[in-house]
Amino acid sequence: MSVVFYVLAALTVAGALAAVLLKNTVHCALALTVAFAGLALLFLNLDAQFAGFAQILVYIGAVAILVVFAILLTKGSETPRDGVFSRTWLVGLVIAAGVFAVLSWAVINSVRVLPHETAVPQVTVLQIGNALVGRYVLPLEIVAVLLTAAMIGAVIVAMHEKVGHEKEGQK
Amino acid sequence: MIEKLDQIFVSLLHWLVSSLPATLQPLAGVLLSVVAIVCLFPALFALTTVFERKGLGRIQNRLGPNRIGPFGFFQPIADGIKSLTKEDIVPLSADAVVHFLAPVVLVVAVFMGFAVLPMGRHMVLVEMDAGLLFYFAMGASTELAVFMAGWSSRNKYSLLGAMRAVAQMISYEVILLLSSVTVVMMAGSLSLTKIVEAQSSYTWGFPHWYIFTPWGCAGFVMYAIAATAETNRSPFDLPEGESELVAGYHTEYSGFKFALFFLGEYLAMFSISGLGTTLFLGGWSAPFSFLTWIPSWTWFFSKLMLSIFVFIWLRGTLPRLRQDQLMNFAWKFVLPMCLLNLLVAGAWRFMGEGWPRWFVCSVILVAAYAGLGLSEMRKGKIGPRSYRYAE
Amino acid sequence: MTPLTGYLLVAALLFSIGLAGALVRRNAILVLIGIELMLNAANLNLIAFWRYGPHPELLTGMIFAIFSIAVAAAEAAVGLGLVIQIHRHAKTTDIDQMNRMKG
Amino acid sequence: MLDTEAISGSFTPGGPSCDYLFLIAAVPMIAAGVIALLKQPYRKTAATLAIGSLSISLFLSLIAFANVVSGWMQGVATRTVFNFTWFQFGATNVDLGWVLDPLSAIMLVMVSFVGLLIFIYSTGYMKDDENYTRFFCFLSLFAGAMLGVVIANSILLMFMCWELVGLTSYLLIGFWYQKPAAAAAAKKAFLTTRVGDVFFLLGMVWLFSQTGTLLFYNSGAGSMEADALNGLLAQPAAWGLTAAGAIGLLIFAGAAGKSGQFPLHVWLPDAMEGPTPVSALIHAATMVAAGVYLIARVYPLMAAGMPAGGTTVALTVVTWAGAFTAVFAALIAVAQSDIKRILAYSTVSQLGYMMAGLGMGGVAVGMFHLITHAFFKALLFLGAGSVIHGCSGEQDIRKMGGLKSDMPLTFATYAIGMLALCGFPLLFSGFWSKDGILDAALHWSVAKTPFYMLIIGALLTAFYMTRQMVYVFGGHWRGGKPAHENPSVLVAPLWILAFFAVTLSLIGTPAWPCFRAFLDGRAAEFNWDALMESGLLLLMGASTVMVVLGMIFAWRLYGDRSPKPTVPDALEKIAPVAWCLLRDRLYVDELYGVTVIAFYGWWARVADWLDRRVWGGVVGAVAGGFALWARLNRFLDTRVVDGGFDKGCDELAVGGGLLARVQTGRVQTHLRILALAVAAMALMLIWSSRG
Repeated sequence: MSVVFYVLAALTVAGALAAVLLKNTVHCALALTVAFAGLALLFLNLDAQFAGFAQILVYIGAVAILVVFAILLTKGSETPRDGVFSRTWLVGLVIAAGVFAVLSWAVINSVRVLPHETAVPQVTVLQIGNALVGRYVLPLEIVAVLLTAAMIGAVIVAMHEKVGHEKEGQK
Repeated sequence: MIEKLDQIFVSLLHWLVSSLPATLQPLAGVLLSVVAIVCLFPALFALTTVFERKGLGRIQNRLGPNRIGPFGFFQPIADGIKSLTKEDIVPLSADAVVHFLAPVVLVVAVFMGFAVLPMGRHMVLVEMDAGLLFYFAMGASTELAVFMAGWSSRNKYSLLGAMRAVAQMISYEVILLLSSVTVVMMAGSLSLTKIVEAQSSYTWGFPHWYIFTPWGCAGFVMYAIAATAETNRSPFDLPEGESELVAGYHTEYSGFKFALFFLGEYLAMFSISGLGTTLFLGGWSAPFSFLTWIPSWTWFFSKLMLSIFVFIWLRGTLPRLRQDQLMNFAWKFVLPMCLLNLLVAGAWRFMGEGWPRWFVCSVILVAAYAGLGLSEMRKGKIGPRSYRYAE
Repeated sequence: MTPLTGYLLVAALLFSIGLAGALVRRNAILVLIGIELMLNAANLNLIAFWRYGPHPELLTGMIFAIFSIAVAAAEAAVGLGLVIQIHRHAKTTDIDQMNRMKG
Repeated sequence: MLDTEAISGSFTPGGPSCDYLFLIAAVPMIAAGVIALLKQPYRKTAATLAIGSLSISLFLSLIAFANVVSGWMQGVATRTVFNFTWFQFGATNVDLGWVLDPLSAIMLVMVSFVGLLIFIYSTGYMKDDENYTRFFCFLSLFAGAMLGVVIANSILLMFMCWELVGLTSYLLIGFWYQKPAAAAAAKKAFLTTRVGDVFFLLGMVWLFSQTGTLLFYNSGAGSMEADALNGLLAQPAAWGLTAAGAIGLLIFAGAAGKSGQFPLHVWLPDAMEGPTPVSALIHAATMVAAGVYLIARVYPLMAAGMPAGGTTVALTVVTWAGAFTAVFAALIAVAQSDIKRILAYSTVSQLGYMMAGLGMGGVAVGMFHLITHAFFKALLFLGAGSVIHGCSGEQDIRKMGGLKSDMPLTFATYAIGMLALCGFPLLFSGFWSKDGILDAALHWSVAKTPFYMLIIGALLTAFYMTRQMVYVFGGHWRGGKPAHENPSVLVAPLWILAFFAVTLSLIGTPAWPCFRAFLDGRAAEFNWDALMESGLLLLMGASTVMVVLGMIFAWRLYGDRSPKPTVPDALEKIAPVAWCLLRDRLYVDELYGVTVIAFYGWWARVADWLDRRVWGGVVGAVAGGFALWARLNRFLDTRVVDGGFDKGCDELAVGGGLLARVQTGRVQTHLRILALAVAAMALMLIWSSRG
C-alpha cells in the first residue's frame, strides 16, 4: 500500500471532515473542493485518468462554484444564530457511525473474496470514446437528455419571479 | 544541424538528467523541465508588461515607459522590486487563510496548464493521452481562486467584482470548451501533440492548420473571444473595471499577493494563447513548407507573442462591455454559433474532399453569423442596458 | 490489507462522513454537500472495483463513474436551485424550520 | 239426405286462387281504423270511406262468386284454400287461412250486399246524430269482422272475428250510451254471447288438441277432412258421445249464444235499444246468421258418422233446439207491443227454423232460408226504421195506425217483406225456403213432432205479422205528431231489398233447385214434374192453409178498428193469463236474474271474503315477519356492528397518531430512517452471504 495512497486518503478524509464540521459555510464549501481534489487524485492513483480529470472539471470547476453561489445567494455566509448542528445531531452521528461500522465490517470480512493485485489497465481516451458511443450509447443519450432537463429545471426553479436573475447555478 | 538546433533543449535536458543516478532520473527530468517553465514564463511575463505598456502608449499616441533601461525595458524589474517591497496590508475582517490561499491557488492552477502544451517537437512536459481535458480541468479551478479572493477580503466591491468575474469565466469557459471540442472531433484525439501532428502536413506549401478551414476559422474567432473573456482582458475586463469596482477582486491585495495575481493573469493569457496556437495555428509547425528548417519552438513562441500582441492591441482599442451585454453575447450568440460550428465540422468530415465541402460549410457559417448577429442587433439584445436595483 | 480494501475503507469512511454531515448539519446547503460527498464515495468505490476488478478493459466501472459524475452535477444544480427557491420564499435555509410537509 | 263426402269429396282443390280473399275482410277494417282517427265533424269523409270500402269488398266478393259459379258451371265445384303459419311456439304452429267455396261465396255476397244497402240507409237515418263518424267506424269494423268470419278457413281466425263481431255488436247496441237502457242492453248482449263463446272456445281447443290442426280444409290434413273426422269418431267422450259429437255440441252452444237460440236468446230483444240500421244489419241479416253459418261450416264434423238416412246426436239436438226456439219465440212475439221487439222475436223464431233446417235437411236447406231471411228481415227492419223515423221516434205500435196513406211507399215494401216472412205461397222467397225446411222435417226419420212445431210456428208467424201490419198501417193515426214519408235515401234500399225478397224464390224452387245444387256442387237440371210430386204438393198446400188461417185470425181479432192504446189487447180479453205470460217474455229474464245472477253475486261475495281475510291475512303475516326481521337487523347493526367497528376504528386512529409522529416533515428524520434501512440491508446481505 503506497505512501501516496495514504497521503491522498488522509487529504480527502480531512477535507470531508472539514466540509462537514466547519462553522463557516463558505469554509465548508472550500473544504469540500479540497475533498473533491483529493478524490480526483485518488482516481488518478487508480489509473482512471479520464475519470480523475472529469472529476476535477465537473466538481471543482462547476459544483464547488455552484455551492458557493448557493451559499452567497441564501445569505448562508453569516454564521447561523442558534448553532451549526441540528437539535438531534447526536442521533445522526450515532446512525452515521453505525453505517460506517457495518460497511467497514463488511469490507474487512470480505477481504478474502475480493481480487487483489492485478495488472495496470492501459486506458486510452479512444477506448473510452468507443465504449461511450458503442456499448453505452443509450446511457450517453439519456444522460444528455437528463442534463438538458436538469439545466432547464434548475433555471426555472431558481428563476426570480419578476425579472430573470443572471444564470447562476446552471452548470 | 537544424534538428540539433530544433532539439537543443531536449538534448540539453537529457544530458543533464543522464548525469544523475538512475533512480532519480525520471524525477529529475520532470523537475528540470518544470524549473525551465517556471523560469521562462515569468520572464516572458516581465517582458510582456513592458510590451503592453509600450504598445498601449503607442496606440494612445504616447511613448510608454522609457526611463528605466533602454526604451524602458527594465521597467518590470522596477515593478518587481516595488511589489516585493510594498507592505502587504490584509484587511482586519478579511478571512486570513482564504485571503492568503487565493493567489497561490490561482498561480498554481495556471502553471499546471503549461504541463500539457507542446512547445516544440518532443518538447512537451507531460505527454498525456487526455491532455486537453487536463488543461481544462486545471483551468476550471481559476474561477474558484478568483472567488476565494473576492469573498475573503470582505469587501462589497471585491465580492461584486468576484461574482462578475466568476459568472463571466463560467459562461466563456463553456464556449472555450465547445470550440476546442470541434478541433478534438476533427483531430480525433485529446492529446495536444496528436492535434499538432494532424496540422503539420502541407499542400502546395500551405500548412493544414485548422484555422484555414471554415469551421476552424469560426472556431478560432470564438476561441479568441472566449480566451479574452476567460482571462478578464480587454473588452471583457469588467471585473477589474477601475472606473467602477476599484480593482475588482484583488482590491484588498497589495504587495506581493497583488503581484502574484498580476502574474497569474498574464500566465493565464500565455497558456490560453499557447493552447490556441496548438489547436488552431498548428502549434510548433512552420507556416510554409519551405520554412520547416527553422526550429519548432521558435514557431510556437512567435505565434505566442503574436497572440499576446493581439491581446494588447484589443485592450487598446475596444471599449469595455457591460455585464448584461457580455452575458447575452455569450449565451445568445457565441454559444449557438459554437454548436452550429460543431455541426458544420461534422458535415465537413462526412462530405469528402472537394470544393463543395468548403462552399457549403462557409455559406452556412456566414449565413448563421449574419442571421443570428443581425437578429441580436435588431432586437437590441446586446444594445440597451437593463437596470435591476438591489431589493 | 490489499489496496482495494484500503480504497473501500476510505470510501466507506467518506460515505459515513457525508451521511453524518447530511444528518447533523442544520443548513440545507450543507446537507447537499453531505450528499455530494456520499456520491463521490460511491464513485470511488466504482473506480476501485473497476481498477482491481476481473477485466478492467470493459471500462464498465469507469464509464459508470463518469455517468454518475454527470448525473450528480445535474442533481447538485437542481438541488441548489430548490434550496435557493425555498430560501426566497421561507427566508431560511434551516432544515428544522422547513417542516411544512409535517404528517 | 246429404252425404258428407259429397260435400268435401266433390270439391277439387286448385280452383281460382283466393289469396286476395283477405282483402274483402281487411278493407272495411282498415276503413274503420282510418275513420276512428277522424274527428267528429268529418262526417262526410267517414260515410264515404265506410261505403267505399264495403263497395270494394262487394266488388271483390262478386269476382270471387263469379269465379266459383263459372267453376260450378263447368260442372266442377271447387274449394280453394290459402293457408299460412301465423307464428310458432315450440313444435306446434298456429295457422290461419281463408277458403273460397260455394258456401263462403254466397255468404260473402249476401253480407256485403245487404251491409252496403244498410250503410246507405243509415247515412240518411243517422244524419242528425252527432256521433255520426263513430257510428260508421263501428259499422265498417263490424262489416270487416263479419266478412272475416265468412272467409275464415282456420277455426282460430273464425273465433277471433267471432269475438270482434261480438265486440262491435256491444258497441253498436250501446251506441247511445247516455241511455242507461241501451248501456244495460249492450252489456247483457255481450255477456250472454260471451257465455256461448266460452263453449265455442272449449270446442275449438278440444278440436285443435284432437286433430292437431286449426284449419278446416288443408288439402287432406284439415280438421273437417275425412281422416281427422275418423280420428275424432274413434275418440269416445263423456256420456256415450263420440269426440266429434261432443265438439259439435260445444260449437252449437257457441252458435246458439250468437244466434239467440233458446237458452241464450234473452239478449236479442233487448238489443233493439241500438239504432234501427244496427238492428237490421246485426240482429237480422248478418251477425245472428253467423251462428248458422258456423254450424254450416262445421257441418261435416256435426254429421260425422251419420248412418245413411239416420242422424247424429249433435244434429238431433240442433233440430230440437231450433224447433222449440221457433215456436217459443213466435208465441212471445204475438204479445209484444213494440214494433222492433216483434221483429226481434220473429228473427229468433226464424233462426230456430234455420237451425232445425240444418239439423234435419243439411247445409243447403238451412242456408237457403238464411239467405232469404236475411233479405226480407233486413227489409222489415229498415221499414220499421223508416216508420219510427217517420213517427219521429215512436216505437209502440199501439200509438201508430193509418200509416197506409201517410207512408205509402214504406207500406208497400213492408207488405212485401211481411208476406215473404210469413211464407205467402208461390211468389215470395220465404215460402220456398220455409217449405224446404218443412219438407226436410217431414222426411226426418227420428220424430214427427218438430214438423208439427214448425207448422204451428208458421201459423203464429203469419198471425203476429198481420197483427203488426194492422196495428201500424191499418185504422187511423193514434200518435202525437202526424207521420210523414221519408226521403228516398231511406226508401230506395227498401225497394231493392223487396225486389230480392221476391226474385230469390226463383233459385230455390224444387223445380229448379239451383241453390241446393250449387251448394252441393252438383249440376242443376230443370224438371217440372219434381214440383208436381204428390207429397210435395200436399205439404205446400198444408203450409198455405196455415198461413192464410193465421192472417184471418189476426184480421178478425184486430181488423181496422185500431183500438186506443189504453184499451187491452183483443187477445188479452180472450186469454188474459196467457197474454200476461207472453207479454212478460215468459219470465225467462227474471229466471236468469234469480238463478245465474244471484249465484254470481254470492260467488263474488265469497271471493271478496277470501281475498280480504285469507290472502290478506297471509300477506299481513309475511309483512309482520319482515318487520320483525328488520327490527332484529337494526338491533344487530347498532349494537354489534357499529359498536365493534367504531371501537376498532378508534384503535386504528390512535395507532395512526403514533405513526404520524414519525412524519415530522424534517428532511433529516427521513434521511436517518433511510440510513438505518441501508445499514440493516447491508447487514442482512452480508449475514446471508456469509452463511
